[in-house]
Amino acid sequence: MTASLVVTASPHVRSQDSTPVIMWNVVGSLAPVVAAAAWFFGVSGLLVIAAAVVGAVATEHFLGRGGTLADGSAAITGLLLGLALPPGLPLWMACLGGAFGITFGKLVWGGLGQNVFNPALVGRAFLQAAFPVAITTWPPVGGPFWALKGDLFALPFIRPATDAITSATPLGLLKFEGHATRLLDLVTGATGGSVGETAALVILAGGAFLAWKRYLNWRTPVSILLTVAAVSALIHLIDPRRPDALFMLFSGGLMLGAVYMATDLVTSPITNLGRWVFGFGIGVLVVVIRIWGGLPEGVMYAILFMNALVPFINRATQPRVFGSRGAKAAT
Amino acid sequence: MTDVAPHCATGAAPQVHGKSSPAWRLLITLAIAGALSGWLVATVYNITLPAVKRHAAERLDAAVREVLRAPVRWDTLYLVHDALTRTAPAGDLDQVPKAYVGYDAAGKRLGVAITAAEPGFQELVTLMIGYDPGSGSLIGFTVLDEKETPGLGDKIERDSDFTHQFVGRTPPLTGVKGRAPATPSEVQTITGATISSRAVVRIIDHAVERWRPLLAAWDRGGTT
Amino acid sequence: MTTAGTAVAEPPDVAPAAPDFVPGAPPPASVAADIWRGITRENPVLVQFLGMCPTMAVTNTLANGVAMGLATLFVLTGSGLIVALFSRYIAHEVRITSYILIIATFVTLADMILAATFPDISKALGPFMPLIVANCLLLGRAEAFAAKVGPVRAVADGLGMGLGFTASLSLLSSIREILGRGSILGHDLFGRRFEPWVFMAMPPGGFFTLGLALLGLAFIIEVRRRRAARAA
Amino acid sequence: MSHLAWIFVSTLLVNNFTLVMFLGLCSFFGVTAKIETAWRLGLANTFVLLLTAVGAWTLNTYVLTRTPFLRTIAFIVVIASGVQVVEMAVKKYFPILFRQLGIYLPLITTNCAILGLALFQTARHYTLAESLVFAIGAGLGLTLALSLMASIRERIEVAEIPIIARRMGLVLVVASCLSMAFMGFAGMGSAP
Amino acid sequence: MTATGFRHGVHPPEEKGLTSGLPIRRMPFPDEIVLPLRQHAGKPAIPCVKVGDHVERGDPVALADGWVSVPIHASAAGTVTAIDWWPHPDGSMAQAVKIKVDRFAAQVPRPRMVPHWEGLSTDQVIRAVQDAGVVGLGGAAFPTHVKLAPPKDHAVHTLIINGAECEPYLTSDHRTMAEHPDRVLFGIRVMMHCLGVTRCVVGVERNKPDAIAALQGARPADLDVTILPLTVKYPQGAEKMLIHAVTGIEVPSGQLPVSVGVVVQNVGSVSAIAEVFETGLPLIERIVTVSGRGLRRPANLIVPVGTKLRDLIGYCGGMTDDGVEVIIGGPMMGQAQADLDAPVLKGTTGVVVLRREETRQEKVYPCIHCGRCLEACPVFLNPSLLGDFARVGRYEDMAEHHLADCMLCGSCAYVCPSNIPLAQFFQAGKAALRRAAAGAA
Ligand SMILES: Cc1cc2nc3c(=O)[nH]c(=O)nc-3n(C[C@H](O)[C@H](O)[C@H](O)COP(=O)(O)O)c2cc1C
Ligand SMILES: Cc1cc2nc3c(=O)[nH]c(=O)nc-3n(C[C@H](O)[C@H](O)[C@H](O)COP(=O)(O)O)c2cc1C
Ligand SMILES: Cc1cc2nc3c(=O)[nH]c(=O)nc-3n(C[C@H](O)[C@H](O)[C@H](O)COP(=O)(O)O)c2cc1C
Ligand SMILES: Cc1cc2nc3c(=O)[nH]c(=O)nc-3n(C[C@H](O)[C@H](O)[C@H](O)CO)c2cc1C
Ligand code: SF4
Ligand code: SF4
Ligand code: SF4
Ligand code: SF4
Ligand code: FES
Repeated sequence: MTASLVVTASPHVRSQDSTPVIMWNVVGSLAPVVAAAAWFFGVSGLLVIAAAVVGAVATEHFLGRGGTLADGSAAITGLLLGLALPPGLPLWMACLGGAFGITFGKLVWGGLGQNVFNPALVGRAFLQAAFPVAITTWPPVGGPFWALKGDLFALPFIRPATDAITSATPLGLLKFEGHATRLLDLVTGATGGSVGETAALVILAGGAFLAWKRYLNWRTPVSILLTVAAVSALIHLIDPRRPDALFMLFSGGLMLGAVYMATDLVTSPITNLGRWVFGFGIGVLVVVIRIWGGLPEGVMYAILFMNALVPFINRATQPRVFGSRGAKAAT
Repeated sequence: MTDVAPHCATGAAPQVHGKSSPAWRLLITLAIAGALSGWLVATVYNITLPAVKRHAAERLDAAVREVLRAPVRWDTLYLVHDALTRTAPAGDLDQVPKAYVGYDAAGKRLGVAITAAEPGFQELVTLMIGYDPGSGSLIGFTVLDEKETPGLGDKIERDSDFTHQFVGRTPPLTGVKGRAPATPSEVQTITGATISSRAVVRIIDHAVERWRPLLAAWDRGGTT
Repeated sequence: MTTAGTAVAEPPDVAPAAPDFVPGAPPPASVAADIWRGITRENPVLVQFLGMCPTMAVTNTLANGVAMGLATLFVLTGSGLIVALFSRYIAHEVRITSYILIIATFVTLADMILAATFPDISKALGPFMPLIVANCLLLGRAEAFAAKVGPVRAVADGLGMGLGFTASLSLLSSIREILGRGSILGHDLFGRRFEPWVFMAMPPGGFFTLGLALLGLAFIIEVRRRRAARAA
Repeated sequence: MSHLAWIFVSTLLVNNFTLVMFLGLCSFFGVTAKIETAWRLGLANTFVLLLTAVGAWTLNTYVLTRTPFLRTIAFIVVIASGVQVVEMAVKKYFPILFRQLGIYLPLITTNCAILGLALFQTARHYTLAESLVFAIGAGLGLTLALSLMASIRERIEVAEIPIIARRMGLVLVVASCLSMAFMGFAGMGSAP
Repeated sequence: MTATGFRHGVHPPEEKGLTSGLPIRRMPFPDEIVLPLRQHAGKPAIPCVKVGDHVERGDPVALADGWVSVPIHASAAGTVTAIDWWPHPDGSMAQAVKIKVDRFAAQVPRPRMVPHWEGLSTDQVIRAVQDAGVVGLGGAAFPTHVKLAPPKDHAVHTLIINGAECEPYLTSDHRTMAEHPDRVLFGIRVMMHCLGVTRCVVGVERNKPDAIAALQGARPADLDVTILPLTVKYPQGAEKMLIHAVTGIEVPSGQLPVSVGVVVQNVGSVSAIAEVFETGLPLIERIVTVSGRGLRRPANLIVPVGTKLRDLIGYCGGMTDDGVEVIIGGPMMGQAQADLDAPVLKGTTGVVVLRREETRQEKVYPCIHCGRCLEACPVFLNPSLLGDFARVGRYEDMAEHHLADCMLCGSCAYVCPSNIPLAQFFQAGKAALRRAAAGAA
C-alpha cells in the first residue's frame, strides 16, 4: 500500500468554498436581475447583456492564460457590464466594452485576482468616454417584449441612428430638468436607465443571498448605502431642493454598484475596517458627483476612484499583530 | 526603466565635483550668455511681433464681424472704473474689459460685441457675444476659446443648428433638453453636451446682465 | 544622463542618484549612426521615456504632434550646436544654468516663430510650446552628449533625437486623431456616419495610446526573442 | 461655487495637473515605485509650486511688463536659482525637513509641472490670490496622483504580469485607468 | 473564573466521535522497534548501546546531550540489531536504534526504586524528569524538565495544563483526562511543587464534558486547580491562544510564555511525569489516537514509542481500499507520511488516515483577496500578502510583515477558497530566512 500513498502539505482538510463556487454563485444570483432586465426592456436588454458577455468571455478565452473560463469571473464581468449599459446600445459597443474591460482591466494585470480596478467598470468607463452620446441615450422602459430598442445592430464605427423616442433617467431628469421621479416608479424599476440597474429590489435580494452565503462581505454595501442615505439626507435638510435619501438610494446604478460592483473581492479592501472606509468613500463621492458634478451619475467613477485607493487602504488598515501590544514588534 | 532618465540632468546641478573656477569667471560666462540670448530673443521678437499682432487683430476682427453681422466699421470701448470710455487706459490692455460697437455703412449702430468667460464642462469657455442694446436681443455669438470634449462639448462652436438658435433671442434664456423651444427665450441644448450648452446660456445671460446697464449709461452719455 | 543602458532596468524605488559628470565622451560613431540611434534604439519617447508631458499633452491631433516634434527638433539641434561650440568656455559650476539659458532661448525663438507663422497651431499648443524647456530630453542631451562631442556629432544627435521624437509623436497623434476624430490633419476620413472614439481624444486616451504602443513594441521584441531562442 | 473654490477643485480634481493636464509626468512615472518617496516628492513639489506662483506673479507684475518675450527664460532661470537658494536655506535652518523633502528639490527645479504652473497662471492672468490657490490645488493634485500611482505599483509588484506588460506597458494602462476615474469629476462646479 | 477566549480561528469538522468513546487499550509489542535519536526539540541523544547488545524494557539506549536534550529508552526488551539511518516522520532520514523485540520476553522492566518526590529537592525532581526522557506530548516535544526550571528572573504565577486538543480526530488527551484524572492531578501536584506556583488552570474544550467532569471530581481540596471549559475552536490549544483564553494575557510576540509568568504543559506530558513518580518508568510508551475514515478500526492505544506505522495501522485492521493519506499528528498541522516504516515518536499525538475524496485537490487559484485568511489568522497576520511575497520569493518582506509570529497553524490555508498552500509557503519562508541568517552568521 505504501506505493499509492498521497502526500500533501498541511492542513490536510479544507473548508467547502472554492473560488469557482463563489464566482458561479454570483452568476446564479444575477439570474433574477437578468430576468428583471428582460421584463423591463425585453429582448433588447437580453441582447445587450449577451453581447457584453460574449465580448468578455471570448477575450478571456483567446488572450487569457487558457482554462480560466471555468472560474467564472469573466462571465461575471460580462454580465455586470451588460447590466450597467443602456438597453438600446449598439451591440458591437457592448461587445467592445467587454473585450476592453477584460483585456485592460484584468489580463494585462496578470488575470484573476491581480487587477486593481473593477474590470466591468473599466469597460464601462471606456464606453462612456468613447461613445458618451450612445451610452447616455435611454430608450423608454416597457413596450412589447420583441421590440428592438435603439439601433442595436448598428455596424461597428458607424454612428447609431438616434432613436426618435428616448426617455431620460431619473438622475438625468433631476439634473437637467429639475424634475423628480415618483419613488414608487424608482422602487418598482419602471424608469429609464441601464438594463439591470432599475430593479433595485431584485438586486438587493441577490445581494442578501450572497451575503448570507458569505460570498460577498456585507460591510461594503451596507456602508455605501448608509453613507449615501446619511449624506444626502443631511444635504436635503440644509437645502430641501436637493433630492432626499430615498431618491438617492433607488435611482441610477447605486444598488447594482453597491451590491455587485463595489463588493468585487479582488478590487475592494481586504480588511473589514478597510471595507467600511471604502464604502464610506464611495458613498460620499456618489452624492458629491450627483449633486455638484457635471455628470448625472457617479457610481461608476466613485467605485473606480476608490478602487485606486484600495492598496493604500489595505496598507493603512492592517490589524495589530497578536502580541505586538506595548510596541514590541516582532521581526 | 528610464524612469531614471528624467531626474538627473538638473538633479545634480549643485553637488558637482570637479575643478572650481573663480567667481568672476562664472559671472562673466552667465552675463555674456544672458546678454547674447536676450539680444537674440529681442531681435526675433521685434521681427515676429508685427505678424503676431496681425494675427491677433485678424482673429478679433473676424469674431466681431461674425457676431455683429459684418459691420463696416467698429470702435472699441474700454471699461474703466465701472464706466465705459473710448480712450484706452494706460498699461496692459488685454485685462481691460472691452465692448466693440459696430456700425453699418449708414453709420447706424448694429450692436455691441462683448466677451465673457465662465466654467464649462472641463475648463473656462470664452465667448464673444453680439448684442443689440436697442432691442435687447442677441445678434449672435462665437466661441473664442474652449477646452470641452472633442466631438461633444465642442459642438457649441461646431454645431450650427445650436449656434443659430440664439439669433434674435432675448435674454435671459433657458436651455431645454430633448424638445423644440416653445418660447422665444428658450434654446435647445445639444444631446450629450447639455452641460456645455447650458454653460453657453449661462455665460450669455450673465454677460448681458452685466453689460446692459453699462451700455445704457454710455448711451445716456451721448450716443454716436 | 546615459539612459540607453538603463533602458531595461526596473524602476528605481527612490529618486535616482546624481549621475557622475566625469567627462567621458560617448564612443565614437558615424554621423549616420548618431542620427539612426536617436530614431530607433534610443528613441526618446518609446525607449527612453523622456519628455512625457508634451508627448501626452499635444498628441491629440497629428498637426499638433508634428509641430511639437519639429519645434523640439529645432531646439535640440540648435542648443546642441551652441553647447558643443561653447561648452569648453563655460565654467563648470554654471554649466547647467547656461544650458538652461541656451535651451530657453531656442524655445522662445521657436515659440515666437510658430506664433508668427502658424497662429492656430500655436494657439492649440498654448503653454506646452514654451514647456519644451522643461522637457528633460533637452537638458539631458546637452549635458550627456553635446557638451562632450564636436558640433557635427552634436547636431547629428540633435537631429536623430528630434526625428525620433517627431516620429513617435506622429505615430501616437495619428492613432489618436484617426480614432478620436475620424480625421487626419483635420481632413475628414470616413464621412459623417463615422462614430468617433471620443476616448482617444481625451486624457485617458493619451496614456492608453502610448501604453498600446509600448505593448506592441514589447510584443514584437518578445516574438523576435522567441524566434532567436528557437533558432539557437 | 466661488471663483477661488472653483480654481482649487478644478486644479485638484477636474483638471488634475498630472492625470488630465499631463504635467510632471517624469516624476509620475519615474519616482512612484515606493509610496513614501511618492508623497514626499509630492509635498516638495507643492512647496516649490507655491514659491513659483509668487515668483512668477512678481515677475509678471513688476519685471516683465515691458518684455513679455523674456518670460520663459526669466521663469526657468529664476525658478531654478530660486529653488537652489531655498534648498540651501532649508538645509541650514530646517535640517529635519530637508532630510524629508530636501533631496527631491533639485529633481523638481525644471520639472514641467513647475514651469507649467508659471506659464498657465500667466496665460490666465491670475491675481496673486488666484495664483496661490492654483499652486496649492496643483501641488495637492500632484501629490494625490503620485501617491495613488505608487500604492498601485507596490501592489502590482507581486502580480504575475504578462511579459509584454512588465516594463512600462502596464504602468501606462494604470495611468489611463486613473485618468478615467478622475473623469467622474468633470463638470464639477459647473453643474446646472 | 471564565475563559476570555481568543479572536479569529476556524471551525474544522471535529471528527472526534470516531474515537472519543473508545477506552484506551494497550497494543501488543511489535516484532521490531525503531528509536530515532532525534525525537525531541534540542540536541539529539547519543547512543549508549552497540549492535548485538541485549536491552531490557526501560533501559536507556541513548543519553541526553546537554541540558536541552533527553535520553531515550528501549520501549521493549530485545536485541539491538542496527544503529543506522531510518525514515523519520518529518520526511527526512535520521539515525535510529533498531531493536529486534524478544518474542518470549516477559517485557517487565528491571526492578527500580520509585523516587519519592516529596523527599527530593526541586533540582533532583527536574533531574529525575530529564532522566526519564519526558518531553512535551502536545506535539512540540520540547524537553519538559527545561520548562520546569524557568529562568530565575521570571516569577511564574500560573501553570496552565493544555487539554484543549483542538485538532480534529485526536482524542488521546481527552481519554487520558477522562480515564486517569487522578494521575493527571498527581502530575500537576508535582509540577506545581517544582515551579513553586500556587495556581493551576486546566483548559479543556467544551466538547469533552466527561473529561471535564472527571477532573472536577478528582480535584483535591489542598490544590488551587481550576478546570476551565473552553469554546470549541481551532487553534484553542496553541500555547499563546490558550494563555490568552485562560488569563487574558497576550504573550508579547517573539517571547516565551515564561516572560508573562506562565508555563504551559500538555495533559499527556503531565501524566507522563506522574508515571515517572508512580512507577519509576521512563517515557517509553504514549497514548496515540489512530483514526480516520481511511482506517478499518479506529482506536485510542497505548503504543510503545518506536512502533512502526505499518504495524500500528495493521493492528487497527489496516487501511480501507480508498484510504490513501497517512498523517502523523492531526489533519491541521500534522505531516503526511510517504513511508510507513516511519516510527511513532514521543511527540506523536495521533495517526490519521484520510480517504481519497477527503484529501485536498491540487488545483490552486490566484488569491482573490477575499480576506478570509485575515479573518482566520489567530495572530492577526495578513496571509494573503505574505503569500504574495512568498510566491515571488521576497522573504525579507515576509519577515517585515511578522512572518516570525506565524505558528503555522494552517487556519488561513484551511479557509482559503483559492486553495493556496499558505502554511507551506510560510514554512518555506521561515526556512529560507533561517538559512539566510545562518549564512550571515
Ligand atoms: C453600477 C452602475 C454604475 C454606473 N455608473 C455611472 C457613472 O458613473 N456615470 C454615468 O454617467 N452613468 C453611470 N451608470 C449609468 C447611470 O446609472 C445612469 O443610467 C446614467 O449615468 C445616466 O446618464 P445621463 O443622465 O447622463 O444620461 C451606471 C450604471 C450602473 C448600473
Ligand atoms: C467622456 C465624457 C465627456 C463628456 N463631455 C461632455 C462635454 O464636453 N460637454 C457636456 O455638456 N457634457 C459632456 N459629458 C456629459 C454627458 O454627456 C452627460 O450625460 C450629458 O451632458 C447629459 O446630457 P444628455 O442627457 O443630453 O446626454 C461628457 C460625458 C462623458 C462621459
Ligand atoms: C496551532 C497549534 C495548536 C496547538 N494545539 C494544542 C493542543 O490542542 N493541545 C496541546 O496540548 N498542545 C497544543 N499545541 C502545542 C502547544 O502550543 C504547546 O506546545 C504545548 O501545549 C506545550 O505543552 P507540552 O510542552 O507539554 O506539549 C498547539 C500548538 C500549535 C502551534
Ligand atoms: C461578489 C463579487 C462581485 C464581483 N463583482 C465584479 C464586478 O463588479 N466586475 C467584474 O468585472 N468582476 C466582478 N467579479 C468577478 C471577479 O472578482 C472580477 O472579475 C475580478 O476583478 C477579476 O480579477 C465579482 C466577484 C464576486 C465574488
Ligand atoms: S525635467 Fe527635471 S524633473 Fe522633469 S524629468 Fe527631467 S530631470 Fe526630472
Ligand atoms: S496537534 Fe496541535 S492542535 Fe492539535 S491537538 Fe495536538 S496540539 Fe492541539
Ligand atoms: S498559519 Fe500562520 S498565518 Fe496562517 S493562520 Fe496560522 S498563524 Fe496565521
Ligand atoms: S483566503 Fe486565500 S484567496 Fe482569500 S485572501 Fe486569503 S489568500 Fe487570498
Ligand atoms: S516632460 Fe513633464 S516632467 Fe518631464
